[in-house]
Amino acid sequence: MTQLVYLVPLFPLIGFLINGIFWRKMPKTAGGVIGTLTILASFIVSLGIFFEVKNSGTATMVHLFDFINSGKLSIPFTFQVDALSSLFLLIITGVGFLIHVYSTSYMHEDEGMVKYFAYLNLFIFSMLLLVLGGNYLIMFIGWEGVGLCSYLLIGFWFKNRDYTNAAKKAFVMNRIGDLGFLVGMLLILYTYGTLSYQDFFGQLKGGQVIVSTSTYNWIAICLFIGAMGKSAQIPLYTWLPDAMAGPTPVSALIHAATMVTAGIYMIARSSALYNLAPMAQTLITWIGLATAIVAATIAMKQYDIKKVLAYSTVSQLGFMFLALGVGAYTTAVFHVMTHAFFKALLFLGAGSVIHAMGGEQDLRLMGGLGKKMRITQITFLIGCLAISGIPGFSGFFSKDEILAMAYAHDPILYYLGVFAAMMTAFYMFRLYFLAFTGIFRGTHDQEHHLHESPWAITIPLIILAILSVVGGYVGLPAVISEHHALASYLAPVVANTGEHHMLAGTEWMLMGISVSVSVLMIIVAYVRNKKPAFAPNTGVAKFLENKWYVDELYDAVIVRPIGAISRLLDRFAERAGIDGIVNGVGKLVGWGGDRVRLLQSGQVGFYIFVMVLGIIALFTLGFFWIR
Amino acid sequence: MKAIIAATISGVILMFAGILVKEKKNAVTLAVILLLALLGVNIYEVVSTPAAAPQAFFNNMLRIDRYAVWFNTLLTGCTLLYVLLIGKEIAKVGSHVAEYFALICFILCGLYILSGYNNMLMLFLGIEIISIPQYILAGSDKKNLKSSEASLKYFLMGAFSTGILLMGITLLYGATGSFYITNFTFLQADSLNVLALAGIILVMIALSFKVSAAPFHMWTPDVYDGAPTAFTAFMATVAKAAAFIAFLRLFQVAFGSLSNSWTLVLSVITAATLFVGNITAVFQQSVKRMLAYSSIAQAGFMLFAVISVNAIAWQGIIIYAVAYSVATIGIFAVLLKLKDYTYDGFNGLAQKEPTLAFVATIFLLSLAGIPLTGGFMAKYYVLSAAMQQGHLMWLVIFALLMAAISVYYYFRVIIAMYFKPGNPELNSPVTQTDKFLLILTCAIVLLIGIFPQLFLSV
Amino acid sequence: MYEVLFWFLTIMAIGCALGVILSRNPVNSVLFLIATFFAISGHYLLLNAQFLAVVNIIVYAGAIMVLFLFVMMLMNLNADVEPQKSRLAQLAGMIAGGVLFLVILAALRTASLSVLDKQSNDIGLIKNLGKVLFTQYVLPFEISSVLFLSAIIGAVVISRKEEVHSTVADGSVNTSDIK
Amino acid sequence: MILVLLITIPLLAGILAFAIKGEGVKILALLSAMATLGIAAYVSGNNYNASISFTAPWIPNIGTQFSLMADGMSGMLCLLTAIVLLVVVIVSWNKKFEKPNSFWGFMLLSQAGLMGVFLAYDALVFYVFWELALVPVYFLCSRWGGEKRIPVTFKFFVYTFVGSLMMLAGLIFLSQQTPGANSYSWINIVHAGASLPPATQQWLFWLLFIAFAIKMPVFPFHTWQPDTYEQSPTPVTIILSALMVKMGLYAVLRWLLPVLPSGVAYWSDTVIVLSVIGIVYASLIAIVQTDLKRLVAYSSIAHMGLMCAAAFSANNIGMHGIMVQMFNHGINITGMWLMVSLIENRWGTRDMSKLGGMATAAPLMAIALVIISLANIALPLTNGFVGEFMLFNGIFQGSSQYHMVYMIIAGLGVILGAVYTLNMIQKTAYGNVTDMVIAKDLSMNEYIGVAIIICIILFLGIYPQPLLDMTSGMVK
Amino acid sequence: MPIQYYLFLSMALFSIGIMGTLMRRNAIIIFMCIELMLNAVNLLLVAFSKMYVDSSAQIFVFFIMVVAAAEVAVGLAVIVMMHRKVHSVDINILNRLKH
Repeated sequence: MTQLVYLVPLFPLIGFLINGIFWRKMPKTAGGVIGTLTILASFIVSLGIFFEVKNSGTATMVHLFDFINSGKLSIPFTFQVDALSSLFLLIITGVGFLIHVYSTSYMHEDEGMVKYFAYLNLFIFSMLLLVLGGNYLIMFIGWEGVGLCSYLLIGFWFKNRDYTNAAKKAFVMNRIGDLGFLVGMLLILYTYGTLSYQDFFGQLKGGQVIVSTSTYNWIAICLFIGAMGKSAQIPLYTWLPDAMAGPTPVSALIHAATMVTAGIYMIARSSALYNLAPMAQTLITWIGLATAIVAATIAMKQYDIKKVLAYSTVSQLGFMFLALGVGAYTTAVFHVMTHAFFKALLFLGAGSVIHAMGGEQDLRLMGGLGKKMRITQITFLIGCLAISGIPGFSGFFSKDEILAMAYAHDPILYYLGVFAAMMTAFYMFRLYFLAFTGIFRGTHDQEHHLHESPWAITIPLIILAILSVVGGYVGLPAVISEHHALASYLAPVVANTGEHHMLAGTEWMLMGISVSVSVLMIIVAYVRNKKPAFAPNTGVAKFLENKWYVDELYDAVIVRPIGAISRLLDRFAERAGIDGIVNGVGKLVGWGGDRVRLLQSGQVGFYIFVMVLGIIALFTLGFFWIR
Repeated sequence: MKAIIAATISGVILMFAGILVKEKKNAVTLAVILLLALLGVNIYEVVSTPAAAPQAFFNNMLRIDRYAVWFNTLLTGCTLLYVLLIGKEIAKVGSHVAEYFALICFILCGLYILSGYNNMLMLFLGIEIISIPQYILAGSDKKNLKSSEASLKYFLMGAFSTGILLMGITLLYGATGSFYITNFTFLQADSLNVLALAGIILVMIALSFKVSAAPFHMWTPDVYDGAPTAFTAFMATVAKAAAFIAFLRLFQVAFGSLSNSWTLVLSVITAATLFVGNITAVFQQSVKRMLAYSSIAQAGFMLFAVISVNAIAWQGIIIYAVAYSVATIGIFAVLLKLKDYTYDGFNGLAQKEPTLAFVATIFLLSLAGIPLTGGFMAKYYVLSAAMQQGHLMWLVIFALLMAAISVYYYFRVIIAMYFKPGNPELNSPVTQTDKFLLILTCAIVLLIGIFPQLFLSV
Repeated sequence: MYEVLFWFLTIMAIGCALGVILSRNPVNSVLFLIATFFAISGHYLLLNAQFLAVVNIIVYAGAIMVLFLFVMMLMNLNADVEPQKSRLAQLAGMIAGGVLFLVILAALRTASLSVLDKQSNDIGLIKNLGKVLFTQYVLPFEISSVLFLSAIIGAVVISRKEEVHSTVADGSVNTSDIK
Repeated sequence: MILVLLITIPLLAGILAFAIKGEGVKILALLSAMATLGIAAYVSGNNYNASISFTAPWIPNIGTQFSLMADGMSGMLCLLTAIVLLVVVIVSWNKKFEKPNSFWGFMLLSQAGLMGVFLAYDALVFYVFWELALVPVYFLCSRWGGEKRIPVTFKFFVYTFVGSLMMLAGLIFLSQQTPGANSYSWINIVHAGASLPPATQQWLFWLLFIAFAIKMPVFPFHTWQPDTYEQSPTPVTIILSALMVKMGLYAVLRWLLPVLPSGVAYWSDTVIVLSVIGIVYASLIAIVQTDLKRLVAYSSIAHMGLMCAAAFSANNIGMHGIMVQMFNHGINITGMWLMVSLIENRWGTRDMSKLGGMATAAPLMAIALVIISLANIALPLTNGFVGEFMLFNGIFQGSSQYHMVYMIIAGLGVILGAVYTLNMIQKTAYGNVTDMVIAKDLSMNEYIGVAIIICIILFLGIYPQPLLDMTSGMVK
Repeated sequence: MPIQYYLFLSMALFSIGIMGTLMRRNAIIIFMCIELMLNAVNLLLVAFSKMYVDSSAQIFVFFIMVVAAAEVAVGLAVIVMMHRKVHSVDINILNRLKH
């Protein structure tokens, strides 16, 4: 089965090609069905692979063809199937399939539906390349590929200038990160002469190449810059909230469940490297934590339902990086998985809401939707509980594990993490209460149209809701079960480092603290949003609503100066400067010609005079200069 | 030697024909026939001259080798081409058509002397033989004041330069006691007599005047501009080539071993020539005057052959003289078809007379030195000769920059012809014969550019 | 005697030459030039070039200068005052000529040349010269005929009046508006 | 002999074209282009490990022979030339040029010149073709170009001509250092140049390099380019930017790096710094351009800068990358120009502020534009990526002390490239439809042309190995 | 008598001739000054002839005279032609050809 791994990306590719080539002529439904079925097929294959890997536990290399072969540089197009990639395959195809199903309904009204599915399939294909690649370059291909798809999907409604701006921003920010990734890759190539995971990690472990820690750090940091872009970490996170311009399922798939976790995947994949790079790890830890907190604060004051979720995603990604930073790789992957479930759920739920609201996304104009949309409400609530880390839901297990690992690393991290988690609970439930409870605040027309979404939307919601609950049980905390199913599954590839065996009591206490603050915040959220009043925000709240003014800051510090410099260069350096010099030489020749011409006065006496002067000069030269 | 006699006889025949032949057309025909005969004699000389050593004539007054007769042959060919292309226009200059051709034959005679002289007296006579007819030709359009002015200017300055030349020759004689250039080779480079050095410099200056090198070039634009266009074409080409071969011969054969003492002086002359010629040509409004300046610029390139004392220089001057002459004669032939000699006069020629525009383009490309035209090979040879000297790289680079400037004024004509609208007035209709001859000329230009060795086969 | 003659002739030559260039009247210039030629002929005699001395008188002073004088009279140029160059131009010309003289002098100052012996020889006699001219120099002698032919043609071409009377061609302005 | 055909077919077809009246000349051009492509494909396909050469005597007394050689690099560039010309012919099929016979005649002549440049194995032959490629292009630009064409193309001509002349001086000098001072053969030039003392190589370097730098163009020598591209008719712009700039790079690889090793080593840092500055500089300027042609022109400068930097990094992978990228950039930039010309044709303007809505009005065009643009910014799985990756790798592993810094600054071009390219897509393809002159999607011939480009982009993006194999022999 | 004397005399005459060409406006006088230059040359040649006891220099002088005569013929013809048109032999009016 693992040898058939190429089928996994192949199906979406076929789907993409069919939809992409015939997008103008194909009926919408057919496009949706083809798109969905191909992902289903991939999912089935992925399942097979997953279980085979689970049984064998070994990594398999599937060599497809030579991609780049130049002298010492040999980069084959190879897939590596092991526990990590197979798990991600499952998440991607699984969640992806559900979102495809959801989309068949959600996008049905849109004229570009076939195109949409083509993009979606292409995205799945790229994402699969990313996780399947047997070396960094293949990963990079997928890495940029998902960036492209993200760009295309964010700008899906291309007539809207803001949307296309958002798409552009996403792409460019990703590219900044990609440059870091590229430099990282080149550093690896430079140092080790290979990009293949096996060779690279083998050499890292074997220590054939003696390098200093700073080299490790540099490689790790460069790769991490790539992850910053893709996984929306400070300072490259601002694209993600803007990316909500795309259709909601896209947000669910790309900007919550899969693409943004690519950074986590990559670092988890490179755990062998990061273990050797303490400085990079510290950096990751703090950046992750900062992201988690900053994004959470912003999320608390957003009114756009998708923006809240977007910042929540950023914040959760911050958690994952916190985990990576403290060496808890499997924990991070664990959180990726649970987060994929509940965040997809939340986004799809939000999509359902938006669908019902006729495109309205402002929380201030919602309220009381639960009455009309029971399934959506319940599944959404499950999602909220999961993300808030309420025991029994998947988020609890993964997040708690992160916090525990952080505590083990440094208690400060733990407290700050709990602070972020606390805010998570608050903003999620603020969202929930604002949208689903209370009275409807929208227009009468909208109220009239409120309805539960069709089955194609609700079924994925239900499935994801179930997963959001049970998903956590693959990684029970140590105090409950010694057998961490996920950790043991991933063990051949990646394992947590620095396992500090905590006392059971301590662990219980940590859980207790985090759960209780979350519950407390839910209550606070309920109280504050029971009868919401939307006065304009002031002070800190306004600061938060305006996202710390980071966009404005970037605009002032980076975007505008670059524009200004470009304009200056264009006008002065280019036209007046360099071209001016070139043209000036031409003009000088012309001017000189005009002057020298005047010597030709027409007076033969003057001509003879010049001749005599010439004779004198040449005589002087010939006699007194040479001799 | 036979060529000198033949040229003289041709001249005399034409001179008398001036009295006998009344029809202008017949004079042209006679001139063509005589030039063909002259060409035949030259070719016979090429065949009969042994390749190895030069033949001495009349107590070593002349030493004619295969190279010299080949040079003569090619330039006689150019003259023939010139008469074929421009003969009709020569006939329009004035009433003494046959006499003009006689003068042309005498100039050829001077050329033959200058390519083979071995005595300074012969040099002096040769220079005078090519100069005096030129004074006359320049002033031959008596209806035109400019022509007379050109003639007088040329004459005064020419006579002045003759004085300089003679003083140079005298000083050289004072240093060596001989007029034979082969005897000058006994001059020692390390202990060079000041008289000899002064003589060399003065002769160099006089010859620079004849080849219109700066700062002794100032007659050139005025004379070439003022002279009847039909004769400018000849003066700027074959007559100038004759002065060049004299220059080259003297400085290679006689002073080659002394090159250290005069290279710098000549380099300065060369640089100045290139600079003045090119930069002044840029701002001209009249194509004819531009061509006059361009001939100065081209002379700058030909001086490279004189500076470089090596075998390539000999080849360079031959190829340069021929390529430059053919292209210049061609462009003058086109110019003569037009009423208006300004750049604007060329506007839209490509639409009206595509053949004329096309051949003019090829000629101009050749003058600019674009590959596959003769001009490129010519520049190539002289530059590579100079580079073989080793220490003249700066001059070569300077020359190349100037060559780039030359593109400016040559291409202005092309731009006018092809890219500007207009309806140029023609002097006379372009006949099939004209077209054929022009295309033939064009083919020669390309042939020189592609297979230069055909012109160097001796 | 020789020295006295030499210095006399030298001073005469230079003085008359200066007279040529300094006298205002063109006719005076011609006369000064003829005097210069006589002085030079005198030098020829001192240098045993008897034939040349004679030829110089006949050809130069006799034929050529008479031709000049003739032309000048023809043109009615015997006016006392003819247009002069500006003082500046004259000064510049003077300085340029002077500098040239000094430069050449400085250059040739070190020329190592023998002293002429006063012994007279007969190479300058017409017999010797004739021999050399018609043996060694026969070719130039013949070739110079070409020069004369050219000059003849020149005289014909240039001096003979055109049949068609002067029309304004090539944009040139009519001659009458030139002073 | 087959190499001679590569030159003579377009040459003769070009000359013949002048004699044909009317639009029928396109058929001749098409036939010639196809025939050339066939031969070029055969030559380059044949060249995996061997090279073909042809030698005929030319001018023996100056030591030059009409000597041609096609190894992987030459074959590849000939193939590129043939492909590009074919695409140009196909896409311009319905375009009416004034005096079509001269237009296509000059196009074919320039192709002949380019083929000659890429095949020449003798320095003088190389120089001759170098100029020969230029002259028809000059006529094309000046005759069929935009409003300011005459001064602009004239500047272009003189500018490149100055460089060429410097190169000529350098080549003559080199040939005089060969045994017997009498050979222009590549191998002799290389031996002669490499054995020169370093000091000589150092000044000689500039004589040769300036010509190539102007052609590529490298940073301070580039100002002819945007103007010329802007003013030229698009088929000519394609020839210029897809092929003629490659002449510069090709010349660096063939006639500079092996010839003057010490000179190159001495100046490589300078050149890399210039190139790297050029990348950032051109990219920044591209951001503020509103004219599509100028934008693409600056993007081309940035791309060539990258290749140039890699060329001087003295690294095999980088070299191999250049080979790949020369081809790919040729294809991509052809695609870009095609799109620009199609846009201009449909909207009647190249001003981006007046464009928009292509994705609605002409979706096929929009797709093509997006794909080609993405290839232009080297997205993985398009052909641009492999080359650029190898180039970056080459610069990164370069021999210079600051190799990493160079690479990182050059890498900024990747980001800035994304900015201006996406700007362009946004302004042309997205948004609402603005006034169109002709509201029509791709016509059949345009479709074929664009499809060829896109197929190559994708094929070589996914499977670049054929291209790598073709040129692997070049990397020593 | 040192030959330098003749050299210097000749040079002086030569320079005076040059000065004359520079200082005068009358074409005929300029021409005469050129003749003066030629005579300076002739004088020097004759002096050298004596020094080397070689008659060829004297032959040369002879030829110079011959050529000078021919030149005078042409030159005066040109001047006369000019005079016929502009009624002047002033070289300053020769200025239609310039720049």
